[in-house]
Order: sequence, then C-alpha cells, then structure tokens
Amino acid sequence: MVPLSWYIVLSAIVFSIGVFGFLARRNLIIVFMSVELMLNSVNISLVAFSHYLQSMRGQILVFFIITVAAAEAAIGLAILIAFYRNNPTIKVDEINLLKG
Amino acid sequence: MENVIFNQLSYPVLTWTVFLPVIGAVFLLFMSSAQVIRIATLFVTIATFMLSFPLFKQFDKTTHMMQFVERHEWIPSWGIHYFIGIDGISILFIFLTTLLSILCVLVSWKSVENKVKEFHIAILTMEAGMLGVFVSLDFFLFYIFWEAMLIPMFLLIGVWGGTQRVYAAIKFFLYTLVGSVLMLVGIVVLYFAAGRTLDILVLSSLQYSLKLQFWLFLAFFAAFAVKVPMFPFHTWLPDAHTEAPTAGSVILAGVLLKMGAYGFLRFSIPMFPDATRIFVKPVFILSVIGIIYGALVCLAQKDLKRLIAYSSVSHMGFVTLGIFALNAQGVEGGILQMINHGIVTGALFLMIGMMYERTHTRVIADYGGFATLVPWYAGLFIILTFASIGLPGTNGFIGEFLILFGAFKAQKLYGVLAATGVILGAGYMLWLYQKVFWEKPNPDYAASGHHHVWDLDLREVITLAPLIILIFWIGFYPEALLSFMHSSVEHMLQNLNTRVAGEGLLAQLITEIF
Amino acid sequence: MLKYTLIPLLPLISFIINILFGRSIIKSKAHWIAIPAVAGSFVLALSAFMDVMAGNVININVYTWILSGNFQVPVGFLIDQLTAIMLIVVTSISTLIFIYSVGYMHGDGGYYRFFAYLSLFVFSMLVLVMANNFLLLYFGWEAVGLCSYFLIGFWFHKKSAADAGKKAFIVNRFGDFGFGLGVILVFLTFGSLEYTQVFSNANIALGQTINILGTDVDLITLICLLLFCGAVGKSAQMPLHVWLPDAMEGPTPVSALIHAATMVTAGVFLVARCNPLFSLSHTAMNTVAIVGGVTAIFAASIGLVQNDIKRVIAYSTVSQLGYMFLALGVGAYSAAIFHLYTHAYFKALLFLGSGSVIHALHDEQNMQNMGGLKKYMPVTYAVFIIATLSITGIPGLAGFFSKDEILWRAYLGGELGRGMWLLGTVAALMTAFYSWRLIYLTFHGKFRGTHEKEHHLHESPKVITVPLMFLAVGAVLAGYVGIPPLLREHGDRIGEFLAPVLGHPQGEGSHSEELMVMGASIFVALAGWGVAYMMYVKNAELPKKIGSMFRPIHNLLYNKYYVDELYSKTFVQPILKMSDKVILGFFDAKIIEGIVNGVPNLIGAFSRQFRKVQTGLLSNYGLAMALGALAIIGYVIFMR
Amino acid sequence: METASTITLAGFRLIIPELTIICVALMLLLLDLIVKKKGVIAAVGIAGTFVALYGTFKLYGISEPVTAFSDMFVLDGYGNFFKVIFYLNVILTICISLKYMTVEKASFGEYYALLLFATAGMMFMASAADLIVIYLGLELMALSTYILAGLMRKQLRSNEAALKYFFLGAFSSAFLLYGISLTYGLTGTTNLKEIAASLITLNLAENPIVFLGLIFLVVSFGFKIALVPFHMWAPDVYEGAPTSITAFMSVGPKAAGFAVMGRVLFDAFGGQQVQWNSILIPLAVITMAAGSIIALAQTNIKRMLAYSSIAHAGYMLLGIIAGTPGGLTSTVNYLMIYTFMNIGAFAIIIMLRREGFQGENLEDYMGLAKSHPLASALMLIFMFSLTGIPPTAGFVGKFYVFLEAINSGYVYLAVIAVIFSAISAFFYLRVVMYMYMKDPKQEVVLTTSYSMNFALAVTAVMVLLIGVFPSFLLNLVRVSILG
Amino acid sequence: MTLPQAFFAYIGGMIVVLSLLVVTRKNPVHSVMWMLLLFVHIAALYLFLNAEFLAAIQIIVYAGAILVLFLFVIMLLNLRKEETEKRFQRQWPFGAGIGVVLAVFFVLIVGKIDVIPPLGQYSIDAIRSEGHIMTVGKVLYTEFLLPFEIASLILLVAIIGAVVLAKKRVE
Repeated sequence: MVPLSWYIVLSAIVFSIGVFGFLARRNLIIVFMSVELMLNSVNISLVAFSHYLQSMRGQILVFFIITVAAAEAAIGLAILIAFYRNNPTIKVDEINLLKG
Repeated sequence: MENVIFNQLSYPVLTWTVFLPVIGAVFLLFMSSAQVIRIATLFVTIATFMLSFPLFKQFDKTTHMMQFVERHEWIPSWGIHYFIGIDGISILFIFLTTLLSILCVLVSWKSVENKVKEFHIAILTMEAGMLGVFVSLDFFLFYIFWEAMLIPMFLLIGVWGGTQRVYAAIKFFLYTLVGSVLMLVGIVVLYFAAGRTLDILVLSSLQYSLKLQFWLFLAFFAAFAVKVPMFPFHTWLPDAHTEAPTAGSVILAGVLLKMGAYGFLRFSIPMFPDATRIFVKPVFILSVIGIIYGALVCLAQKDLKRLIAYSSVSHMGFVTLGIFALNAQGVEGGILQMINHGIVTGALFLMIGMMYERTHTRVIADYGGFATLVPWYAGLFIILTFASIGLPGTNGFIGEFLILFGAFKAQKLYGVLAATGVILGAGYMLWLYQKVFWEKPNPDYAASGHHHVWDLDLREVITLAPLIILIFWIGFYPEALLSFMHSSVEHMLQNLNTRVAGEGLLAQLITEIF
Repeated sequence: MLKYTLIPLLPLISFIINILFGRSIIKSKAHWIAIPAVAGSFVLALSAFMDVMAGNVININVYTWILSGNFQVPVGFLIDQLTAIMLIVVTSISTLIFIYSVGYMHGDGGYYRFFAYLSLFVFSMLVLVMANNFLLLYFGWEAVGLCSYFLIGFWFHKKSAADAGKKAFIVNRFGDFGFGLGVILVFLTFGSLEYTQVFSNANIALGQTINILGTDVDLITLICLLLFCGAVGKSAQMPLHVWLPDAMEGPTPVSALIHAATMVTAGVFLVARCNPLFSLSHTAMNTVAIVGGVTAIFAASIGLVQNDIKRVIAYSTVSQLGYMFLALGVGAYSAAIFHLYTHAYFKALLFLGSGSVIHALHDEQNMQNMGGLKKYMPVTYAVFIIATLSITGIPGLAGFFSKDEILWRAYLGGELGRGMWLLGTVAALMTAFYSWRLIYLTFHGKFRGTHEKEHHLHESPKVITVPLMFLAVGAVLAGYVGIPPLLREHGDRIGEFLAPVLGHPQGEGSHSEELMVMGASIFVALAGWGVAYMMYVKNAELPKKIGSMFRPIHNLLYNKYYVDELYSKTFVQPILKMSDKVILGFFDAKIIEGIVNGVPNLIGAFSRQFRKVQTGLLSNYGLAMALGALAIIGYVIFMR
Repeated sequence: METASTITLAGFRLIIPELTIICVALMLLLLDLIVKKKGVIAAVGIAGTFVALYGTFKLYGISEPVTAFSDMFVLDGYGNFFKVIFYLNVILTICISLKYMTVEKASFGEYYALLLFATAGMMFMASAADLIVIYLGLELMALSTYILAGLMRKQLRSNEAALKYFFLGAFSSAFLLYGISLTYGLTGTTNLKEIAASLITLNLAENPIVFLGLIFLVVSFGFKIALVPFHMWAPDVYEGAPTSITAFMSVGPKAAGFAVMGRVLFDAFGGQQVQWNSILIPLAVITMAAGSIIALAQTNIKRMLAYSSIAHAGYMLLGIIAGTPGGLTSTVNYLMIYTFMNIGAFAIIIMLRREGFQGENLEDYMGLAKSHPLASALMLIFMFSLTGIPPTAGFVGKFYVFLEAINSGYVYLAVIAVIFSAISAFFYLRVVMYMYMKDPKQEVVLTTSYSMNFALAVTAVMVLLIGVFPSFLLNLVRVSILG
Repeated sequence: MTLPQAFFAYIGGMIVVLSLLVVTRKNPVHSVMWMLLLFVHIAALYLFLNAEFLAAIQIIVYAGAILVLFLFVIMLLNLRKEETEKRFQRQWPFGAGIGVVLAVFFVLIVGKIDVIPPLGQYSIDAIRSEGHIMTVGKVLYTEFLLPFEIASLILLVAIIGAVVLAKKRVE
C-alpha cells in the first residue's frame, strides 16, 4: 500500500517546481506552463485525498480545475496574442511599461 | 436627563444658529453675481449673529448646567445622539464666532475677487463648523465638526492665500490632522471605557483608571496642543497665519486657536482629573516656554503677519497657563483671554489685511511714518497694540492679569516667568508700531508717492468698530463676560477638586504602567 | 458721589471729544475743551480738599470691576488727606500747564492731539491718586505710562522721540512687572486689594515667609520690594532711571507736567500710600532709602556736566525724586509728600521756564549755544532765579522747607539715616552748582548762538509767562505749610494734616542738631552757588581746564556713567541677537521646522525608494508573492 | 457525510438574482448582434441589474440563512448585502463607462456582458458555502475581469495590464487550490460549516497542515483584495486597464475577496482566530504602510488611487482582525462606503479623458476648479472622503472599523491606522491642491453624459448622506450581517 | 517495497523529472513535449488511484486540448530567436531558492500527513460497482449542480474572451 503522504509530498514537490518555473523563466509560455504544472500538482493531491477519504469531492474538484484550466488557457493565450500584436515579445523581463 | 436644561425657546435655537450658515452656503450655490453673493453672505452671517442673541438674553447665569439643550437620536446603533447645548464656557465663543464671521465677510468685500462664490461658501461652512464645535455635547458630533472645519480652512489658506499658500495649507492640514486622529483613537477608547456612550456629560461624570486617564490625556493633548498651538507644536501657525487671506487669518486667530484650549476645558480637565494633576507641570512649562519663546521670536520678525502670528503663540501660552492653573481666576482669565485674543488679534489681522490691500507688502521695513499718512488707521492700530500688550482699560489686561494671578497662585515660579512675557510683549508690539507708524514716512506711500495709501473708509471702520468697542467694554466692565462663566467654571473646579485622589499620583501611575 | 467721580471724568470727556473730533472739527480750538475740563477738575478737587479738611474721608465704590472666584476688585475712590493733597497738586499744575501749552504748542500740527493726550493724562493721574485699591491704582499707573509714551513720542517723525517713547514704556514695564506681582501677592496675602482692608490687616503678614527657589523670604518684605519695583520704574530711580532724560524728547509742557511735577512722583505716592506695609519691613525701608539716596547723588553728579538744558533739569528731577525716596526710606512719609508738593511747583517752573527759553531760541536746547538771555527775557529770567533759589534750598523759599525736613529726618534715622543725610547734603551741593551753572550759561554772558537766532530773541507771550508767574508764586509760598517746629510752633501743618494717613515721623533730636543740619544745607547751597559763580562768571576758562584735568571723570559723568551703553550691551543687544539668530534662526527654523519638514521628507524619500520595488516585471511580482507566502509560513508555523 | 441528493428545483428560487444577471448577460450578447447603439445595451444591462436588485430585496425577507444545492449555496443577509454592493458597482460602472469606452475605441457589446458575468461570479462568491463554489465563482469573476482589463486591445498598456493580471491571477489561483486541497485532505470536506465542525471533532485546531491550508487561502484572497505583498499587480493593472474597469476592479473583486475571506475565516476557521490573526495583523500593518507611503510619490492619478485602494484594504482588514461579527460588519460597511467614494473619484478621472488627452496625470488637474468648479467640488468631496475627513462617508467607514478594532483590544492597530491615514491625507490633498490652488496649464474639456452625471450625483450624494446620516446604512448592514 | 510502491516510485520519479524538464528546457516546443509525457504519467497515477474518468479527461483535455493550444500559440508567434537567448531571468536564483525552501517546508509540514477523517461512502468497491464515470456523473449533476453550471459560464466567458481579445476586427 502506498501511504497518502507519498502522494502529497510528490504533489508538493511538483508544486514547488511549478513555482520555480513561474519565477525563473523568461518565456511567458513556459511561465504559463509552470502554472499548469502547479494546477496538476494540486490535482494529484486532490485525487489522492479523494481516494483515501473515499470521497468524490476531490475528483469533482479536479474535474472543475481541468475545465477552468482549459478556459484559462484560452483566455491567457488570447491575451498573449493580443499583447504580441502590439509588442512582439513574450519575454517576461521585457514587459515593464507599467511600473513604479 | 435631569442635569441639563432643555431648550426653552419655541424653536431649536442652537440648531438654527449652527446650520443657518450651511443653508446659506447651499443657496450660494445657485447665485452667480459676485456682489449678490457678498450681500447674501453678509446677510446670512448677520442673521446668524442675530439668531444667537436670544441665547444671551435667556441664558441662566446662575447654573452650571447645559442650556438650550437639544437631544435627538442620531446613530442609535452606536448610541450616538445629536446632542447640543451650551454652558457658560461655550456661550461666549458662539458670540465671538458669529461676530467675527460678519467681519470676515466685510473685510473680504474688495480683497477677494477670485472664486468669490467658493470663498463665501468656505466662510459659511467654516462658521457652521466652528459653531458646531462649541455647541456639541456628544463627542462624536464634536469630532465631526472639529475635523470638518479643516476642509474650508484648508481651502481658504490654499486658494486665496499668499505666495507660499500651498505649503502653508498642507502643513496646516496635516499638522492638525495628525493631532486629531490620535484624539479619534482616544475617543473610541473612551467610548468603550464609558460603556458605549460618547455623551460628554456622562463621560465627564465617570471615573477612569489612572492609567487610562494618562493615555487618553496624551491622546487628546496631541489634538488640542497642536490646535492651541503650544510650543513646540506651533510652527504650522506662522505659516498658516501669514499665508492665509485676511478672513482666514482672522478666523484662525480668532476662533480656531481657541478650540484647543476649549478642548482642554471641555474634555481633558473634567474627564481626566487625575491625569490633569500630573500634567499640570509639563503644561505649565510648555506654556511659559511658549510665552517667552513666542515673544522673543517676535522681536526678530520682519514680516507683519508673522509677527502677529508668533505673538499668538505667546498669548495662547497665557491661555493654557491660566487654564491649567486650575483655579477660578486662572480658568476664567484663560477663557476671557481667549475671547480677548480673538478680538484683538482678529482685529490686528483685519487691519493688516486692510493695509495689505493698499501697499501689497507685509515687510515691516517697507512701512514707516504711517501715522502721518493714515491717522485714523494709526489711531485704531495703537488701541489694538495696547490691548495686545495688556494695558489696563483694555480687555487684554483683565485676561492677562487674571491668568497671572491664577498661575501665581498655583505655581509662583511660573507666574513670575510668565509675567516677563508682558515686558517682551510691550517690546515687540511697540517696536512694530514705531517702525510702521512713526519715524519718517516712506515717500513711496505719501500722497505724492507711487502707491498712495488712503485712510480707512466707512466699511472698514464699521468692520473694526465692534471689536474696538469690545476692547474697552471688556476692559472696563469685564463682568459682562465673566458673569457668564462663573458658575460653569466653579462647577468644573469643584468636580476636579472632589475627584482628585490626592498626592502621589505620579508614583501610582508609574507603578501601574510598569 | 458724582462730584468725586467727575474729578477724573471731566478730563476723560475732554480726551474723548478731542481725539474723536479734534482732527476734523475742533482743530486749533482744542484747548477750549481741555482747559475748562481740567479747571473744573481743579475746582472739584478743591471742594474735595475742603471736605477732607472738614474731616471726611471719602471712600466710594462705583462698580465691581473684576469678579472671579474670591477675587473681587471694585472701581472705587478713596479721598483722604494724602489723596487730597495729590489732587490739588495734580489739578492745579495741570491747569497752569494747559494754559501754558496754548502758547507753547500754538501752530503745531498735532495741537488737538496734544490736548487730548494731556487730558487723558490728567484723567489717568487722577485715577491713580484717587484709587481705593491696588488694581485701580495699577490702572492709573499704566495709563499715565501710556500717556507718557504718547507725549514723549509726540513728534513721532523724529526717530529719537519715537525711541524715547518706546524706551520709557518698556523700562516702566520692568518696574510694573514687579509691581503687578506685588499686587497679586497682596491679594493672596490679605484677601483683598482695597487699601482700607489691606492696611488694617497689615499685621497678619508679619512673620510669614514665602518659598522662592528654595529660600524662605519674608513675605512682607517681598511684597514691599515688589511694589517698590513699580515705584523705581515710574519715578526713574536707579537702576531704571534711564528713560527719564530721554523723555525730554517730548514737548516741554509735557516734561514739566509729567516728567517733573506729577507722574514721576507716583512712585513716591505709592510708597507713601503703602506706608503701613513698608513700616513693617526694615529691609524694604532701608532699600527704599538707599535707592533714594544713591539716586539723588548719582543723578546730581550727572547733572553737573550736561549741556542740554532740559536734561540738566531732568537729572535734577531724578535727583530730587531720590530725595523723596530717601525720606520715605527713613520713615518721613509726610516729608516726602511735602517735598513732592513743593518740588511740583519749582520743577514745573524750571521746565516751563526752559520751555520759554527753548521756544525763544526755536528749539535750541544746548546751553553752550545760549547765554546772555536775561536782557531779552526778563520775566523768564526772574522766574528761573526764583525756581533756582527754591530748589537749591535758600531759606524762605518752598524748597528750603521740604528739603530741610527730609535731611533732618534722615539725620535722625539711625546709622543708615546718617549716611543718607551725608549723601543728601552732598547732592544738595551739586544741585546748587548745576542749577546756577544753568542760570549762568543760559542767561549770563554773551549770546553764543547764531546771529539769526539772536535776531529773533524775544520774551514769550503772556499765555506763557502768566502761568510762569503763578508757578513762581507757588515756588515761593508753597513751603509755608510745612515750617519746621523749630522755627514756629505747629508750623508743620502739612505733616499734621497727613498724619492720619502717614503717621508721625519717628525720632527726636535736639534743637542744636537741627540747627546744625539746617546750617549745613544752607551752607552747601551757598557753596554750590559760589563755585558756579566762580567757574562760569568770574573765570570762564575754568570749566574747560577742570574738564581736561579730570577728563576720565568728566567723560564718565558726561556719558551718564555709561548705563545706557551697559544695558544695551548686556541686555538689549544680546536678547535681540539671541532671538534673531538663536531662537528664530536656529531653533525655530532649523530644529522644530527641521523635524516638522524632515519627517514628511523622510516619508517622501521612503516613498520614492519603495516605488522602485514595483519594477513592472511580472516575475518580480510573483517573487514578492511567493516570498510573502513563504515568510508567513516560516513566521507562523515555524517561529510560533 | 456526503449524500447523493436529488435535484431540487426549490434551490433555484434562491439564485434568482444570479440567474437574472446571467440571463441578462446572455441577452446582451445576443442584443449586441442586432442593436448598434451601445446605449441600449447598457440600459438593458442596468435594467436587468435593477431586476436582480429587486430580487435580492425580495429575498432579504428570509431572515434565517437558507442553503441550497446540497449546502453549496447559502442565502443570507451577509451575501445579500455584498450583492447589493456588486449591483451598485456594476450599475455605476456601466454609467460611467458608456461614453468612455467610445473614446477609448473599445465599445464592444461584450463589455457589458462581461461586466455582468464578473458580477455573477462575485455574487456566487458572496453566497458560496463551499470552497468549490468559491473557487469557481472566483474564476468566473477573474476570467471576466482579465478580459475586461485587456479590452483596449490596441493599447499596449491595456494588454500588459491584462497579461500581468492574468498571470499573477493564475498563480494565486494555484495557491488557492493548494489551500483547498490541504483543507479538504484533512477535514474530508469542502463545505465551510462542515470544515468548522470537522476541525473540532477531529481535533485539528492546532494542526500545522490545516494552518498551511489556511495560509494559502489567505494568500489567494489577499491577492484579490490586494494586500501587501500580494498587491504588486494592482498598481500596474489599475493603471493599464480601462479606467472604468479600474473602478470596477477596485471595488468588485476587492469586495468579493473580502466576502469570501470573511466567510471562510469566520464560518470555517472561526475557532482559529488567534492563528489567522497572527497572519493578518502584520499583513494589515504593512498594507496600510505601503499603500499610504508609496502613493505619495505617484504622479499618475490612477496609479495613486491603486495604492490608495491598497491602503484602504488594510483599514478594512482591521474589521476582520477584530474577529467579531461586529468587526465583520464594520468591514462590510466600509466596503459599501468605499464603493461610492472610489467609483465617484474614478468617474471624475474618466471625465477628463477625451480624444487625444489621457487626463491621468496630476498636472492635468491643475486649475480644474477654475474651469469646472462643480466637477472639482465633487472630486474634493471624494478625496476628503477617501482621506476619512468628516462629514463624509469615508469617516464613518473608518470610525466603525476603528471602533470594532479597539473593541477587540487592538488599540495599537488603530493608532497605526490613523497615523497612516493621516499620511495618506497628503496625496489626496495634493489632488485638491492641484485643482484649486494651481493655475491651469491647458484647457480641459470634460466628457460628460447623462449617465455619467447620474453616477456622479448618486455617489456624491451618498458620500455626503452617509457621512451625515450614517444610521440607515449602519442599520442595514447590521441587520444583514448580525441578523 | 511492495509492487504498488515500486510503481508509485517510478511514476512519482518520472513526474518530478519530467516537471523539471518542462521548466528547464530552452525550446518551448520541447517543454510542451515533455509536458505531454508528464500528463500521461499523471493520468497513469489517476488510474492507479481508481479515477479512470479523470485519467481520461487528463489526456483528452489537458494533453489533447490545452497543450495543443500551447503548441498552436508557440507556432503562431513564431519564436525563432528564442533558442539563442537566455532561458532564465536574472532573479532565477531566488526562484530556485524559493522553490527549494517551499519544497522543504512542504515536506516538513505535510510529510507526515495521514487520513484521519471518517471515510466517505465512495469506497473503491462502491465506485467499481457502479462504474467511475457513472458515479462522477451522478454526483456532478446532483450534488455539484451549481458548480457545474458556473463552470459552464466560465467556458462561455472563455469563448467570449478569446473572441474579443484575439479576433481581428474591422473598426
């Protein structure tokens, strides 16, 4: 039997990797993928909890998260494209028109 | 409510007095001609002044109780009432405020050409705010008026002021705001300490722990000391006074500065008697420093308005000294001196404003020999000069003497030190008078010169006349004013004396805090 | 009651009318209001004097002036023997000087103003002497100071006049500072400010002490000394004498009325009035005597070398006032008042005479530019001689009686009194010298001024000379109310008249001693005259020789012992400099304003720094969030 | 614990306001295809919101909280009050944006639909009784506002604002989800009430993992209400987004954030007050500090108001820190007042915007009082209200919050708060100062419209009315929240 | 180590490694590819946890839709020069540090997590007896009806958003 904590630790590590990706990468698309990674880590823990608690809630939430993630991806990439049209870069550190 | 006397008149006289200016201000919004606005404002201020007359006629001088009281539910969920009334301490300030407001309108008749409507709206709202402060018997209501006044005053200084007006306006606003927000916290703490009420009468009748009194006294002190202003919180004053338009200076000097001292009388002393005892000494020291410091600074001033502004620091030092003498003479002298200072310094600012309209300079060195050029002006000015110095026969003497008497009675050394301020006061005021009015006339302003100056016209004389009359009236018959305050002051001191725990307060406090 | 109230009120009404309508309506007819008013007061004063003579002491309260707690002061009048005499002196001399002024001030632009101020002064002076309590006295006290300020600065376009007026007022404030505190202390001690109550309870203060800065001070002494402070200021005693010589910037009638005859004697009046208190304190009495004696000789010595005619008389006044205090200090209150009374006449005469001279010379005051005037101005010369004889104490004239009384009482006043007597006698010598010096320089010899001035020399008009004659009569006869008992039994009528208020002087001496004292004073009067005659008539070169021989002393005296310079260097300038440079320039502008502006500036600097945190970079923002979360986790979970 | 319940139509009665908003939003989408005049769309949107408002008032009658959708949705006064805030927010926003969006060349019909969708999201958040609904409501709101922020597609700063908002929003969503998952894992449920029950029955009060979950929840809510240091998006997004949306965002999502924060902290973690206060107190202090201080150096008024809104979040937090129902009430009250004064201020900013003139720099306000006295006077009222000077509503809001904070013993927090509010006075005053005390540099023409005037009138009147007669609002909020 | 544990070890290890690859590859296309593989592994993990339906939508939605969208955008934006530039930004050490610290914190805090609450009714057997999709469907349309509706709105908003923001309009 695999202990619950293993899943949770796995999820935590993936989450941390996602955070790292978010903070470290310059390419906005990869930054976005890091966010997806974080969401997935949450999904892992939710499914694990759901399984171990014998409860359906976690899985349902995962279902919703995936739905939202899809919507987010659509909007996020649309924003990205709209931005790119005006300023052809997707480098995080080149986007600082608004500051101070 | 058996310890107040409800309004005996057939109409809510105090409410009308306070809110008539506001109504007037609202009407001004719909007027466009500058002259009409001026006349309307004058009419409103005079009407307000008239409205306050029944107060004096019907006032019962034999009781310390609040009179003409109105009390209505206002914010029931916080237990806050629309609760107003006056006693012997506040009634005189109503008089002062309504009177000075009229004069402010008169003196601005010609000097304010820019944004006339806004100016008069500011004056009227200012008047309402000041009156509100003096009639409030609910701390919340008081605070509303207290802070609300800042807005029109800020605009008066900042919009119609001199060259440094913006700096002065913001300094004034922030300085006083910092003081009063601390008071706000104090108010809320008091609110809970008193069991969810802000009724000033109830608050004054309760006994608080020494530690609480100590902190609350400090919190209130922050607001009141800045407003007075006591040394070393005074530096907003010269700037504000100097840069404000004449009407603004008059209101500032005449009424606004009184609010701090009024706060001490209405809140600090009755509510925190034990803490008051502890703070008597520091307040005395600050007052005496203020008296001497203000006077010394005056000796070195080169600007007319700045000189008068710093003299206010000195004069208000007398006021706080008297109040914290905590005896009848000191307190009554303090109150009287507040009125006096309002009259005299108000009139001085009026006169300087009038002169500024003619010469467009406030630098003392630009003047000289004006007694020859404008004899009536010089004559009235000398009256104010001597009233400011505190010459017997003028109102200044009665106030100063009573204060010194009270202070001397309470703490001999401080009474003596404060009395030196009288010498210095004569020094700078006479120096000012000599430089402006005596010696050789400045040829620039002579009848043949570039900037011909003319003597007072009828409007200006009418503006000044009430104040001049008051100077002598109070000087020769101070009972006219003093009689209003006797019972209230006596009651306040009685309460103070019965509730003071005795010696060793400071030691007790130290053990309580640490 | 109305009668007594009208005494001060008439001049007040005159003042109000003149000041309000003088400029536009009355103009050069101002005296038509002022003179009747003051004359009316004089008549009423005479009537009041009669009432007092008849044995009625009038004490009326008009209304309650101030009431605060247990502090209560009425506006009320007390007319007793002392007041009655003062009333006569004030109103009579005022009336004469008012008349004199019609001529003297003729054509001056501020004619109406002059009479207005003079009227106000008379009112104030009358309130001062008539008050029945200390605070009303204080009122009059300050009010005469105010008038003095106005009148000294009457020609305010002259800087020296403006300065002098201001100086007079401020120097007086120093005295009044003590006086005011004294009044407060009186009330705190006796519970009242009314003379009758204070003086009848005077004994309760005996033995009480008061703690000042850790040392116990005798209460009654302190009260007396504080009150005496006021007297020192007003009566121009050392060390507050500096204002009086400068006060000569005012028109001469003013000098005569205010700075010789009436106002400056208020200090004497005050001490005399408070004699029940002073009598209780030896220290205070001795202080009064020493201040008086030292001032007498100090001022006289300065007078020896001055060249300004009015200044000489001014120093003479200071010196004579010193005599009066000397008398007060040795307990001879009535002698002091007597001298006050006689002095009023002969000193007013001197001043008005000098005014006549100045008038004739078109505002020339330097005696070195005069001389030989006796042929042009015989009347003036005559009255001057009378006044000089009187002040120097030549027997038979008013000054002799009063001065002799003072010196005799001093002689009787124990060791200290003996010393004071010596000082007084030396001062009398000097008085005689400088008085005659004045006469010789002014009226004898040859005219030393310009020809143009000589051309215009003439005797003054009647309106000036007639009051002079009246005063001359006073200067001769005024003394006969106080003939020493030695010369005539019950001759000291004034002393006896005042006795109910001032008591009888202490001490008894033998006739021979009294004769010796009298002889000594006559001798010094003649000696001073002789020396002056030697130096200024016989041998005109002598003064220069002596002057160069004792150059340092001459300079010292000529520069008035450098007291003004001393005050300026040690007191005035440092204060002005300190307030400008240290307090305003450094403390107010740098420290307080530094903090007031510094805190907002600091916050502003913070603001400008912190906004840089907002880099605009998305990842930085994420970093902040993550760091924040991490910090919270670290703080909350691991630290707690 | 979990029971598969059947579909109950009764529950739909309770979400009629939400349904109305959604239906109107859909209608607007369709209407946009037929009607060319945006005014009509806006009018329909406003009308629909009023219908929803009417529905909410009808539902106010239900005194006891009623749950529906298997306890996922709760209808109570708390939620209803927030819904009123959201309605006001959306109505006022539509009013002020009609002309503005034309000027910005971004007058899309979808704009109004999205506003309503966002509002629907907020409404679900306010009524959510379950973390899942909270998450979904939040995402509905967030996604709509991301789009709205980037609506000015041709303008780089709008793009950038949307981009930053989106990325950071997604980042914070991940935190939220992580928090939800931990909470779920320990308590076995996502229902707020059940969480509270589980925390007690399972003795989890001191469990660090629960705590960790709580922290993550607070972090993500803090992001929405712009608490320092999760505020970094706010200035940039406020500045870049269309001004009307800035107004909308500065009120709506903030209020919604507070709504869920209040619910989660009070309903689910009510027993852990000590713990969450140890997070919130430092956050509140640095939020007030940073907001007030950094705003001083701003020259762009939108950005300045962004920092001001951050500072205000700090003050509002005091009510939650107080930890009593009264404290919560004070926060909600503050939010309502904040709605009026903030949207009013933004309305004035919008009026300055016209073709070829940004009107966002402080310099643009120089001498405004000369040319436009009324607009300046209104701006003055809003600025003083934001400062918290009586007799404006801002003071009532602050006073109530301080009252409750002090009642719970946080005197020092109140002192800190008043000091920072005094500091913040400086930058509000500066706007007044520019308007009244400087001479105009250029001619300023205001872009006005009837709807704009209406919005200004409503906000100004309310700011003054609440300032002088706060009782009606106080009663309403107390009845709503304390029952 | 039991078989399930070994299986978990493999999958878990792979997930970590693949995650790291996703966030560290220079070429975004490579990252997407590694992510695809990652999703497959996660789906496997779901299967392992008896969540077949989720495993399916993980592949279909995530891998099939979202990742394709990513690829599409990457192609659309035509980011050629990407490969020659730095992949990390200046603050990356901070990012790394935070990642590590966060992981350590997590492990310290949640490492000992265990199931305490009373178990729900959806035991493996219960789900098996009805089928996972059936169970999920039933719950979704009854108990989670409201979230489901909201989710539908979210998708609608996403459509609108994508259209409004990305569509070229003629003005």
